[in-house]
Amino acid sequence: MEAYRKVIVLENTQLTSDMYEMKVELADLPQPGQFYMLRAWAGVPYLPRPFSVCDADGKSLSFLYQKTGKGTEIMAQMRSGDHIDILGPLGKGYPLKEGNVAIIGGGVGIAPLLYLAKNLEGPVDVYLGFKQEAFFIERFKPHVRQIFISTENGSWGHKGFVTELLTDSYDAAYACGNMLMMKAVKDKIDGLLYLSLESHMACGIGACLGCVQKTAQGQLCVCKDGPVFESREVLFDDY
Amino acid sequence: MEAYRKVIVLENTQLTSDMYEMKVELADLPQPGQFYMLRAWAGVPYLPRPFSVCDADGKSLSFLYQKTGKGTEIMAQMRSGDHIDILGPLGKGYPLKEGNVAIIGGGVGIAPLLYLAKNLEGPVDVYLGFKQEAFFIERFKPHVRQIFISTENGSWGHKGFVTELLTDSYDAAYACGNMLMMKAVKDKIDGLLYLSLESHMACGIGACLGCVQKTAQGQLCVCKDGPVFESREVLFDDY
Amino acid sequence: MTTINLFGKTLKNPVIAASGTFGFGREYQKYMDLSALGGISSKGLTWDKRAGNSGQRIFETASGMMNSIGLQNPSVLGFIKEELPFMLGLDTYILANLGGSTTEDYVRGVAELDATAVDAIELNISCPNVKEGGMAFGIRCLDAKSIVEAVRPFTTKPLIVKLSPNAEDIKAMAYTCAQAGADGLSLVNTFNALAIDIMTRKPVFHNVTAGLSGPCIKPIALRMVRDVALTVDIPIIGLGGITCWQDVIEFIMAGSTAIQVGTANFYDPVVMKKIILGIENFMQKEGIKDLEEIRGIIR
Amino acid sequence: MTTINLFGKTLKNPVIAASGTFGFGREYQKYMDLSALGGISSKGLTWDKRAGNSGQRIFETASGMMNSIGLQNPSVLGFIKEELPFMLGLDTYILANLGGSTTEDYVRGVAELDATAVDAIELNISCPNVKEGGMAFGIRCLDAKSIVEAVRPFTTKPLIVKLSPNAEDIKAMAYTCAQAGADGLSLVNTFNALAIDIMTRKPVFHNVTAGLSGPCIKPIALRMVRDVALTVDIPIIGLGGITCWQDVIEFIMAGSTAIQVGTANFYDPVVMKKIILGIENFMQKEGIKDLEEIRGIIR
Ligand SMILES: Cc1cc2nc3c(=O)[nH]c(=O)nc-3n(C[C@H](O)[C@H](O)[C@H](O)COP(=O)(O)OP(=O)(O)OC[C@H]3O[C@@H](n4cnc5c(N)ncnc54)[C@H](O)[C@@H]3O)c2cc1C
Ligand SMILES: Cc1cc2nc3c(=O)[nH]c(=O)nc-3n(C[C@H](O)[C@H](O)[C@H](O)COP(=O)(O)OP(=O)(O)OC[C@H]3O[C@@H](n4cnc5c(N)ncnc54)[C@H](O)[C@@H]3O)c2cc1C
Ligand SMILES: Cc1cc2nc3c(=O)[nH]c(=O)nc-3n(C[C@H](O)[C@H](O)[C@H](O)COP(=O)(O)O)c2cc1C
Ligand SMILES: Cc1cc2nc3c(=O)[nH]c(=O)nc-3n(C[C@H](O)[C@H](O)[C@H](O)COP(=O)(O)O)c2cc1C
Ligand code: FES
Ligand code: FES
Repeated sequence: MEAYRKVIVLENTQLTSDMYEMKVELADLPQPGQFYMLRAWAGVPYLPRPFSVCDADGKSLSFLYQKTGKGTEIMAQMRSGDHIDILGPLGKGYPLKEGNVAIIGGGVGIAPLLYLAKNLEGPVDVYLGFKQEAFFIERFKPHVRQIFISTENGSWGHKGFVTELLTDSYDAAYACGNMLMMKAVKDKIDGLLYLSLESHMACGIGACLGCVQKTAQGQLCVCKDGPVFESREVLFDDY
Repeated sequence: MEAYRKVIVLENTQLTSDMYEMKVELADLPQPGQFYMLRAWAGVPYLPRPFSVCDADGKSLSFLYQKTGKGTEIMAQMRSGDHIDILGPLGKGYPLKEGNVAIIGGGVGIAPLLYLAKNLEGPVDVYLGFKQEAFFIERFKPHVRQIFISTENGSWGHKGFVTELLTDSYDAAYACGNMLMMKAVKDKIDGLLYLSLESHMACGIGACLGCVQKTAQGQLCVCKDGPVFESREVLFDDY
Repeated sequence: MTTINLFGKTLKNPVIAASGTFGFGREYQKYMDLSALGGISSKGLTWDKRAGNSGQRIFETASGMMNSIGLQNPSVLGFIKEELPFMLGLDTYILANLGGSTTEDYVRGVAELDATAVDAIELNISCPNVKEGGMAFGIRCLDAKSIVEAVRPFTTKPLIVKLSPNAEDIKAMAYTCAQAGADGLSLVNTFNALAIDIMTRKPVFHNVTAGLSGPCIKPIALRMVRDVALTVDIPIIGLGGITCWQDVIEFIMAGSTAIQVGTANFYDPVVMKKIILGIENFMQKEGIKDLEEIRGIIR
Repeated sequence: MTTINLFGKTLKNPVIAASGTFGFGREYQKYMDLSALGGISSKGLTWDKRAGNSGQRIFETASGMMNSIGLQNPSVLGFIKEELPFMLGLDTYILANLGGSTTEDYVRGVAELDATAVDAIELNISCPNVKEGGMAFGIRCLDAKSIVEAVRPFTTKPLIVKLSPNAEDIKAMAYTCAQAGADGLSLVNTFNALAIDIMTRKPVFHNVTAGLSGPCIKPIALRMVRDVALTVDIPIIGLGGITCWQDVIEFIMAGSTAIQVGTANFYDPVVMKKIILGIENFMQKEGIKDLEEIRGIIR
């Protein structure tokens, strides 16, 4: 029977003004794109929070996270040796395709993409878009053919959105970021494209129906039926 | 203007199965018997918790505490380098009397008594009553004439209550413990006796009227008018 | 012995999964032996299949959460066909939770469910009454009375009415429902609440208000359970913010025969397993042979 | 400019200390400049001096607390003699919070307070009506109406009625009080709640139930403030679980002219100072010149 597991924090490193990477001791080898529910509290916040697998090596698991609210603030204060409760791996990850592949990530949306890049066979091009501070670029280098970077303020790479650099010349593409960016990617890529969606979650396991996404097949749970969906399935009418 | 101060935990040591001592960096020199409101949380628990000054040396302050509920459980998990919010010193401490003095403490009620013993001039006899596990005895030795110990199970010292060892032969006496023990002390000591009372507190500063104690002078706030009261003032009718 | 008697049936323990927080049980199979539960209340059903509400559906508050799921469900008939067989395969007490916006829908739903093997029907009267301007059936006694009286002839199964804490007078509401033919009452449903996104200057939820649940509501829910227990003689299923066995004992002492666990399942999918164990240990330590010994001892 | 206009007077900001959580201000002098506050509502006063309730008075809950202080206070006349001079020495808006168990006590209290320099009278109608079997005046509209109409002739000062969230129908209650002559409404008071000590098998409080306050109630309080703001045209002072400036903005967007901070003062005695600063910053960043621009924008 599965349950929340108490794991030890090995490292918790600040990468930029608000981005952190937390490494925990855990021997799982999840699929790229899957996520875990994390909980380092028992009151305020109350509910666990979903985080994508950013890296895994069979001994430890990494999460890349942005400090945006109460939960991630508590996480940012954790030190090695602290404990955190974790449920997963959850959801359906990215199907691994062969051939020329593009990976497109925006801001914290790059979280699941490093582990994806590591697991893909074919030549991988990575498109990373940031607001101001770029990060994690060195980590991608060993696993990819080319890296395209943009920042909104032009401090690194192309000034503007990373989708402006993207070409529709791949056998498959994978994206993760906010809904507006995903929509822009979808508009550019006609072929096979997988999107990792976000939603406000309570349970993470398909029980609360809080995280539903309108799709061609009706309302699906981002947590159980996703978070990865084929782009043609996703209806963007709320955006 | 006063306010909660964020202080660093220097040490947090487990003394028995449920007793801990936390040392924080703080240059205060409070009166013996005064207390602080402590807070290492912001949701559940919500309210701060009162703890007596157990020791102070002008550079650091110690609290002796028993793990009994949610707040003290969180405190017990803290490590050196962590931060805790602290308000105080609060309340009125023990008046320091000269001459032969007795100090009587029960269980965690010995918390304010070490710092009191250190600050008293005259020969001090200490009476410490425990349930099963005795603790802190070595810490008293340098500062007192004699130590009387009892445990309810007889594992150390007299088997029974420490009040059974107490004689009414002192110029002044000081007690801290649960209400039943304080009542027993009061029944034994006819002379000058100071009791440190407990009560459920919300504010710690005299605003909520949650901590009142019936006294000869009417309802007084344990936090503002106490926690130390002359035994003749205290009306024990709720017990 | 944690067993309890509910409407003549024996439940292994008083712990029932609350409607809408446990789906139809399937999702929790990985996390616990569902047959160890006292019972399961199904996701709220309506006569017609519903897609639920648009926009954000979940929002967290201090020690609680707000939800605006909007009764997304496969319809009564869809439930009977797709979900009920699985639930009936479990060795636990099954409640079918039924909502509706018109009297006709409630009546049709009850009639269909009566023909199934569910153990009891839990009538959720917190749904807006579309014919009467959208105020929920569970606010005013007369509205609740009309629904309970309307459905009562259509089932011989235990009929549990799930009360809303937004009722004008929870005692009068309980009394009215009992008089109108309810065999039992469950309370509380979620509290009507509001959250505002100050940056967009809009309510967080498309529907403006949403339902508050979780530990934050427990002290109020517990008070209401006692109020109701002192008012009616039929069995009460207490709920609202239960997260641990201590909470369960409080609800039983306040007068509940059984209890339900809702939001806490999201915090920890195995929380009910832990709660059941905790109740067992408590009973042993306190020498309680039957929970009836402590039920309602807070007068 | 955080200033607001309340009944024709200018308050420095909308932040008022809630009754019963701030004494008569004295205790907080050490922690902040009291004149920086928008206002202070006095500890609840009654005609006769009261010793308050016996037994435990404070109990903590998930993100909240229950209290059973029982209106311990020095009486209206004691207040006027011993406490009011200090409060009037502050440069802030002073509300005298008045409770009572009989109509006569309310009338006498209002008449005495009218003769003082307090800025407004805040009528606490959550007290039990001893003549009518102990149900609080604030539950049913007719009871509230009778009190408000009875006291109205005895003062020309702004009369604020403080509503109980336990009211049967908060909108009807607000409407009734406005019709009966209230110049403003404050809401909410504490929620009636229960806590049980499972080891002693007794309620935690001698009075069995007690009042719940703190962050846990905020989503419900906020919903009620909007409900009331959409019902009446008189100024509303919103409160219930406010702990930070974001909460204040929510309450203003829901329709409050001013707000009160209660339980949060116990968490942090300087919380209102921080809140005022936060409001200032928010207004600057968002280019808000007057809080009226955002008041009640959540319809
Ligand atoms: C499948 C999935 C995978 C995710 N992976 C990552 C990841 O790898 N790294 C990362 O930094 N974040 C990830 N997120 C988002 C992350 O869950 C939220 O940032 C986090 O819950 C915020 O918690 P908080 O308590 O700090 O913020 P809160 O105080 O709860 O809210 C702060 C802000 O975050 C938003 N938010 C809250 N919860 C969610 C949520 N579940 N989804 C989206 N937005 C939310 C709120 O609307 C608000 O704007 C993922 C979300 C999902 C659904
Ligand atoms: C002036 C004063 C000085 C104190 N000094 C010390 C000290 O030096 N060391 C120490 O260990 N404890 C001390 N206490 C008691 C301490 O405040 C409580 O043990 C603590 O608040 C429990 O918090 P909790 O969250 O762990 O427990 P909770 O979960 O809040 O409750 C656990 C148990 O503690 C009891 N309790 C809770 N709050 C109080 C309170 N304010 N007073 C008494 N009992 C309470 C509850 O009734 C319950 O039985 C003092 C109390 C006062 C009033
Ligand atoms: C996400 C969610 C969905 C819910 N759906 C239903 C429902 O369909 N029918 C119903 O009667 N109650 C529903 N409820 C209410 C719960 O069954 C329960 O009454 C309420 O949440 C209070 O209990 P709790 O605090 O333990 O969660 C729902 C609650 C939540 C949180
Ligand atoms: C300890 C305490 C004492 C209170 N005393 C009074 C009172 O005398 N009169 C009154 O109208 N409200 C009283 N209240 C209610 C508060 O003024 C306020 O309405 C309520 O606590 C909700 O706000 P909060 O969540 O910010 O505390 C009291 C609240 C507390 C916690
Ligand atoms: S988060 Fe509960 S169904 Fe997806
Ligand atoms: S704790 Fe608030 S008055 Fe003493």
